[in-house]
Amino acid sequence: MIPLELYILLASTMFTIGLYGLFTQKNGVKLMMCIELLLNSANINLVAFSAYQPNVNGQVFALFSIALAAAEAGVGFAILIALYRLYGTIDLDNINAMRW
Amino acid sequence: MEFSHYAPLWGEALLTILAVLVVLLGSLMKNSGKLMGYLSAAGLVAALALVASNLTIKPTLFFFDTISVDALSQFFKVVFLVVSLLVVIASMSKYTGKGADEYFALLLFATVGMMVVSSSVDIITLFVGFELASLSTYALAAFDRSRKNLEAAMKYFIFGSVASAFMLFGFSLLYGMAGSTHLVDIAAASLANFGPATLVALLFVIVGFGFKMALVPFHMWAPDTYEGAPPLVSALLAAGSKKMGFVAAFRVILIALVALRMEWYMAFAILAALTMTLGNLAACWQNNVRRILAYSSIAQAGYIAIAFVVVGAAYGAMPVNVLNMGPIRADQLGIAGALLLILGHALMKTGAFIGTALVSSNVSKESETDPDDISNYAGLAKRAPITAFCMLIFMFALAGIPPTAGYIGKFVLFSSAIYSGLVWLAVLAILNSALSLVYYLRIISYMYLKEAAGPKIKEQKGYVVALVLTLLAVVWIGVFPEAFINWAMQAAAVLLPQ
Amino acid sequence: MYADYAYLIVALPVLAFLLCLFVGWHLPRGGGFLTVLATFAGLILSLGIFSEIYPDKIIHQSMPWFANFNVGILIDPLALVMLLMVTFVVTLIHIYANGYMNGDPGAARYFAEAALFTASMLGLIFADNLLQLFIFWELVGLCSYLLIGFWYRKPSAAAAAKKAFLTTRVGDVLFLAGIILLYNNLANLNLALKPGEYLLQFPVIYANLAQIAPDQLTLIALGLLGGAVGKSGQFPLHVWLPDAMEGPTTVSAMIHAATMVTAGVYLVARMFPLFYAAPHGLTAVAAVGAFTALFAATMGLTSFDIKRVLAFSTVSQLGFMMAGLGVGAAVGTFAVGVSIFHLIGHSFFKALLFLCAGSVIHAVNTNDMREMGGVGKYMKWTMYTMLIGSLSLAGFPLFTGFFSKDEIIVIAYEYGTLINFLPYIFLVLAAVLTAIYTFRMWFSVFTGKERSDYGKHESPWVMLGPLVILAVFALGFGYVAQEDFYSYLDSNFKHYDLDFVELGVIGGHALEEHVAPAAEGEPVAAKGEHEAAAGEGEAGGEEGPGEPWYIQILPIIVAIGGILTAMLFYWDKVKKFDPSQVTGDKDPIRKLLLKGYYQHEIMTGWFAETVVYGTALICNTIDIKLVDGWLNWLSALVLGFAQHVRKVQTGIVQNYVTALVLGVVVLVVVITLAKEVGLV
Amino acid sequence: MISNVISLLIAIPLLGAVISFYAGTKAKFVALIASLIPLALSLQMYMEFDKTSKIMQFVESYNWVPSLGVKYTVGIDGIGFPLVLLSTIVSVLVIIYSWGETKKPNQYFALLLLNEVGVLGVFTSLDFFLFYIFWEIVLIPMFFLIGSWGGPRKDYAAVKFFIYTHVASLVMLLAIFALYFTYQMPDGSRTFDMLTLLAATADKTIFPTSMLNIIFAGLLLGFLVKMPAFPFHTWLPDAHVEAPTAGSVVLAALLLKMGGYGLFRIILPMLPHVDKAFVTIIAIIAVISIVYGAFMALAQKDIKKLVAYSSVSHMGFVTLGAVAFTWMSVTGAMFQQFSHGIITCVLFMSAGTIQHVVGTRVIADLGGLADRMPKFAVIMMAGFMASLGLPGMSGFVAEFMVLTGSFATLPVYTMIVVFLSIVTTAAYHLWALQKAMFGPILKKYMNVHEPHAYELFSMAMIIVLSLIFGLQPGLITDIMGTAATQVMEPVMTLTQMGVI
Repeated sequence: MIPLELYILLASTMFTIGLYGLFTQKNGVKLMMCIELLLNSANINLVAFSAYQPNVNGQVFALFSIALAAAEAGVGFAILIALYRLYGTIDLDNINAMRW
Repeated sequence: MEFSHYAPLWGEALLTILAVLVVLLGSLMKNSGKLMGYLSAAGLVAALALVASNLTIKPTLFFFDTISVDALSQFFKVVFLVVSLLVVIASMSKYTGKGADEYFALLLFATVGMMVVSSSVDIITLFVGFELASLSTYALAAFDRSRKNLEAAMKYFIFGSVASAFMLFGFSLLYGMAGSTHLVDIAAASLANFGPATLVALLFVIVGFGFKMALVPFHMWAPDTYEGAPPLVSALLAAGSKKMGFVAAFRVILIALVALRMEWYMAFAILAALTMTLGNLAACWQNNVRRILAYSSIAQAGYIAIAFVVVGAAYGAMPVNVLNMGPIRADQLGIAGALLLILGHALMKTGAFIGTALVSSNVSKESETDPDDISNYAGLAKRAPITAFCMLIFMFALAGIPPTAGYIGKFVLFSSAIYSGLVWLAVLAILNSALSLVYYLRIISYMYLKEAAGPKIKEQKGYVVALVLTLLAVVWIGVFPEAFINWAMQAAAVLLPQ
Repeated sequence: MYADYAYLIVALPVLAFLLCLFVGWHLPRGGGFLTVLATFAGLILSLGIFSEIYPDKIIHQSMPWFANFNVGILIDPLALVMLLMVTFVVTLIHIYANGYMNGDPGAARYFAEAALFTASMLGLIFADNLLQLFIFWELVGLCSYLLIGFWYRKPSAAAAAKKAFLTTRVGDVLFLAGIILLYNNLANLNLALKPGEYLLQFPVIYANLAQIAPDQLTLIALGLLGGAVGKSGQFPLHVWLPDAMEGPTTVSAMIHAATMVTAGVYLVARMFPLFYAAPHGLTAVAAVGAFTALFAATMGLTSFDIKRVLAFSTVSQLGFMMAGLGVGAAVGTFAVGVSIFHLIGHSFFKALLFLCAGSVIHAVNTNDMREMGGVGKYMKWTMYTMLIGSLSLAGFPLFTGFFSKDEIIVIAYEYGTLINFLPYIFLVLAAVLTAIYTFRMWFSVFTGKERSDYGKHESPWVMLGPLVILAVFALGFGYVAQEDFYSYLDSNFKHYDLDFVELGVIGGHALEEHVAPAAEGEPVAAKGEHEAAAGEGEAGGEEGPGEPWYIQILPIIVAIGGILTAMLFYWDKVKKFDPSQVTGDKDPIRKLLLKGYYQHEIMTGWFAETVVYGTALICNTIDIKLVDGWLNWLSALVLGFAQHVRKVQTGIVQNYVTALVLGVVVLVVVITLAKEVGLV
Repeated sequence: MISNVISLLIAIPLLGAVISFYAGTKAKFVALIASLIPLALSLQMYMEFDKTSKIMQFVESYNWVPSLGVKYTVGIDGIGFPLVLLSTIVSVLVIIYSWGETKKPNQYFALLLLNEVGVLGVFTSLDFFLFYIFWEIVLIPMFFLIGSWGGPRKDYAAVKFFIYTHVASLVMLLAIFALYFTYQMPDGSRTFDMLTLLAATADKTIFPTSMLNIIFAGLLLGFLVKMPAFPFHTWLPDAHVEAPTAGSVVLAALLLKMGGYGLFRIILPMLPHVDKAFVTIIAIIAVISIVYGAFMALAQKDIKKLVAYSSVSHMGFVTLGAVAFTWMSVTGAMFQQFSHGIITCVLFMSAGTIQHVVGTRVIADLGGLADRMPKFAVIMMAGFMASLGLPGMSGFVAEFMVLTGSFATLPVYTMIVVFLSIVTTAAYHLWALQKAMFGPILKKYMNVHEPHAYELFSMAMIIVLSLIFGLQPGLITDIMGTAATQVMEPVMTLTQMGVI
């Protein structure tokens, strides 16, 4: 069976990719996707761990977090749409009226 | 397992039901804003009563030991409920028309989320509650859909999601290490086998909570959001969800990650020092009052974070008789101080933000200047005497001038720092609170020493009631701290191995 | 029974002061009569006391004040004669002032201040402890400030007042230092004081002098001398005296004749035992006195302002008195009698002279002698009374001044034979000059032709009356009173528990090895007589010193010679020389004298305005730049830093996330490093 | 004998403040009454006060925050009582002096009364917690007095005053913590009780010298800044120059005394147990303050600033006398507190009167005012004379006692003071007096007139007081003498005194 390290490696890679995306991307939607990457990397961890544990808490946890991620995406997109309505763009670099 | 067994949780239950009810009713009946307001206010009062009914309850566990009702949770629940109540009261004179139901419902959900966090001893429930609170507040931050609102909400959302993602990742590592999601098990495991993964987990968790607590450098969202969100929501964020971060951090870091004491001692020493200094420095130059308050609450978070350092430093110190109530340790004193400051700060900040809400709501819509600009506060003493006076007291309280809640909190907290030998930190904190006077006095002198900048302001009932209540609470705690200190002590005891 | 009311001597003038101050405005002549009455009552009381305690009793009353100080009244011969003199002369001056100040809008204020002045002086005289003496001493200073600045609208007057106060204050500082030293020295003795005894009481001081370390005694003596120098306008603190002429002439009369300036001499006389016991104490006194006597006389020669001439003569005469006390090193307490006798006599004829001058000025409306001349034709009374005064001042035989000054010169000679001749030489020269400038003044005022047209009338009787009375005393007092006076005052210190021989040993006046340092260049020949003199040191003068005849008559020659010289220069009838032949205007010495040895330039111009005020300005700069500066600098630094800190908040959310991650990284690094180093 | 008299003393002005805040234009009457009652009370206390006993009198003690060992304990002895008297007297006179205040009179008088509350609290509280609260409360009314009635640079001055002194008191607070946590009551509990803690500092086993030094330094800083002593004095001139007259008076007459009070109550009992170097340090600070203050005053152009620096100089005598630590010097220093408190009032009032009668305070622009306002001139001159230490006025007695007493232990410093400060002091007083009052009246001032009767009255009252205490110092020095002997002895706790 696949050793745990590989899962963790995968998860960490995903996490890193997500972070990289967060640093580099301007587009709101892409940022949302990066965030999803982060969350799901965590989910992979959870599931993988729980596979090596007697209990299933990890998978339960993963289910919860998936649901929450969905809700979060909902809220996020709502905000982005509203933004788009007002600003006509979702390029987040231009949205920095409040600073310093 | 009969119904009354869950009595300690009726508060949460009530609010959840109420929230749903509010949404339903709101969608059924037109312009029911006022009613919703009264409903949620009543619900909060009831919940407060329920929580208060067993204030210093012995720790009792529910739902497969994932929820623990104890003095600590009750303390924070009271804080959250009081804050929400004040916000609701204030909101009742602002959100009356369409959409009010959603507003109040979200507010109630957020409250429930915080309450859940405050009493969860299992990382799953903790995460769920955390997200519940966050999601509702994301929505609230955008509620008025003005440009600023949306920018604020956007930043808050992105930063928050990232942070919670970090936290989740950290949790996953913890689970992997411990094989359990119960904090106690995690504590045991981390004491047993201690790997670098645990350190990563710790830091990721700190990121998650630090985001809520707005510790530098996880604070970046806070100024923008507090400035941009609807003022009353800012109140909720600064006073409520920020404190949620603290309670979560207390439970997870102090209990679960006790093995990494030295690490988080280091981490929080740095974070606390950074936070209070940068917060105060940045606040000096702001012209937007809400931004000033935002930075000030960042600084306050820095003070509160001292508690972690104190605990780390005084960990395992032999029980010595610090106070005249049985053997109590410096770390307990520290946490108690933090709790007092949390309570005080929750009140002061709620009050202050409600005050800004009142002022900005009276700035004519077509005026070019930013409604929260400090110039709108010139001569407030004449234009809105009650508000000005309350704000005055809140400013002095935040600056830690006796006899106010803010003073008592700082008093106990800093004294604990001295007691556990962290003189450098105490000195830094004190220099900071001196520095903070620069901007507090600036606001005060605008309100009281400048000539009036505009016509008299109409002080709506809701705002005034909320302000005065807060004022009374702040002063009351300052003058008769005894009860609160004892309470905080008991709450703190929960976190520490007896 | 008079003794029980002694306090009234001070209380009544104070009352008069209050009355004049508050209701004087509504009274005729500003209520001057109140002041006169108060002082006169003082005179009566003093006479009564005199009749009670003469010749061999003293009065001592005392009550506790605060901490361990007391207030009290001590009337011994020394104080008594002073009381009599002051009350008498001041009464006359006040009477005169009623005429002189008539019609001045500030008359009430004048009499109030004058009354307070009198009160302070009297209080100073019969104080029974040094602190009380100092307090009244200061009050005298205050009153002189008020009176000199009486015409405060005149900037020069205001300035003169300030100068007087500050200059005397310099002396007072030394005085205070002396008191502090003395107090602490006495306190360190841990004396067992009887109830009613206090450390600073004169009897206590006298009784315990011997136990104080000699060097301490010298310091104390110098301190007290400093005070005396300040008040009595001795060199170098005499600068305020000539300026003090800004006040009304009556004020000058009071300050110069009866009250203020004599305080210094009185202090030295009062503390004579201490000076006697202090090594070099009296030497210093003698040096200061003798030098001042000559120094001031030279300035008196050249001044054209009639009042300034008198002022300088006062300084010079005070120099005589000081020297008289100073030479007490040789003749013991006898010197006190001599010097105080001169003080009394001087107060008579100097008051007389001032009042005459006032009378002249009153008529002529100028102080400048160059604009007078021939005044005698119109002011017979003034002329002749002033002549008496001048003769007395010049020391013409059988006038008061002759007896007193002559005696000082004689004992100065005695001092010379034993210790050092310098004082004697200085004093003799001073005597010559005194005679010259006195008659220079008299001649150029009353004789010759009128050099300007001025009010030609005699002064009213209310002014002349006092002149006549004073003239009588200036004429006769010395001849009548000398012997009794000496013996009476010589008995002064017998009332206290004192042993002058012992003190002399401490002070080094009795034995050669002690004398040697005290007497620079002492003639070897004198050694023989030395023990003798030291032996009779205590009871110096009873049977009169036995000097050779030429010493005895030298003063007479000096006086008459001086007067003749003045005649030849200034009396048109017998004029032989013209002053300008002797010294041209270009003459540097003349210039130096006219400029008063550039005292003003040095003291005020250089010291006060440059050194002191300069220091102040430097302090000010330091305060602004440094003491306060670092604060502003710090705040600027912090706030400037804050400016940069807030720039971190770029407003772009991605950067925020970056910051977050960076934060994590930093934490990881720091913590791991810390663990490596073993910090945690 | 009224029970709880001290609490009444503190409560009545507080009540008065609230009432007069709502009394509108009637405020001044309220304020006058609310300040007269405490005066009456304190005089009553003076009658009942036992001048010879060394124990705390009129003590009240209630539990306040038992869990922290905080008590509401107030009481007075010879150290505190004269200052209580001073506060009540000065408050009344200040209120009378500012009778004509027209700008927001209700707030003005309310703040004055609040000030009285604060200082009375400081002078009477025997519990560090309480003490600190009052200590801080005082800042607030003064901040507003300066800030809203002040001159052109009022904002700067107010903020500087607030922050500067606040930092100092925070340092003091840290030191208090250290005391608090180091000492345990016999039953293991902690206490903020002032006398108990001070008594404990004598115990080397509890407070090793090394530690006590630090605590001592912290407390000392707090007090020296309030005094203020060189080099912490720079907040004072700014505050004074900008503050309204009444503000300056209260500031100089009462607030500065808090620092001195701290010296006597807290510093001196610890002095014997700390490093001896402190004596030298404090003495040097004192001497510099005296001399430097005098020279600074000499350099000032603004008469009010001159007076401000004279305060620095005069308060230096308090420090000197205190640190010299002989019976006479300490008594003298206490008396200097009292007398300076009285005298400085008339100085600042004169400056204020000149300001609003003539319109400028720049000495160079003044001249010949005595011509137009003789009564005022007399009073002002009397005040200045009192301030330069003229015998017969209270100032002389105080300074004489300080100098005479200090010489025993600090001869050199004392002599430096004597020689450098006395003449300088006289110089700047007389110089200002001459420039402002004497000489020919300037054209532009031909139509100035005497100030209002109430101003003259309050100033005259002060002169009278200064005379009374100058001629009969025993009235108050007896009390202080007892206090001084008591300061020399080890501290007695309230329980040892048998008061509670």
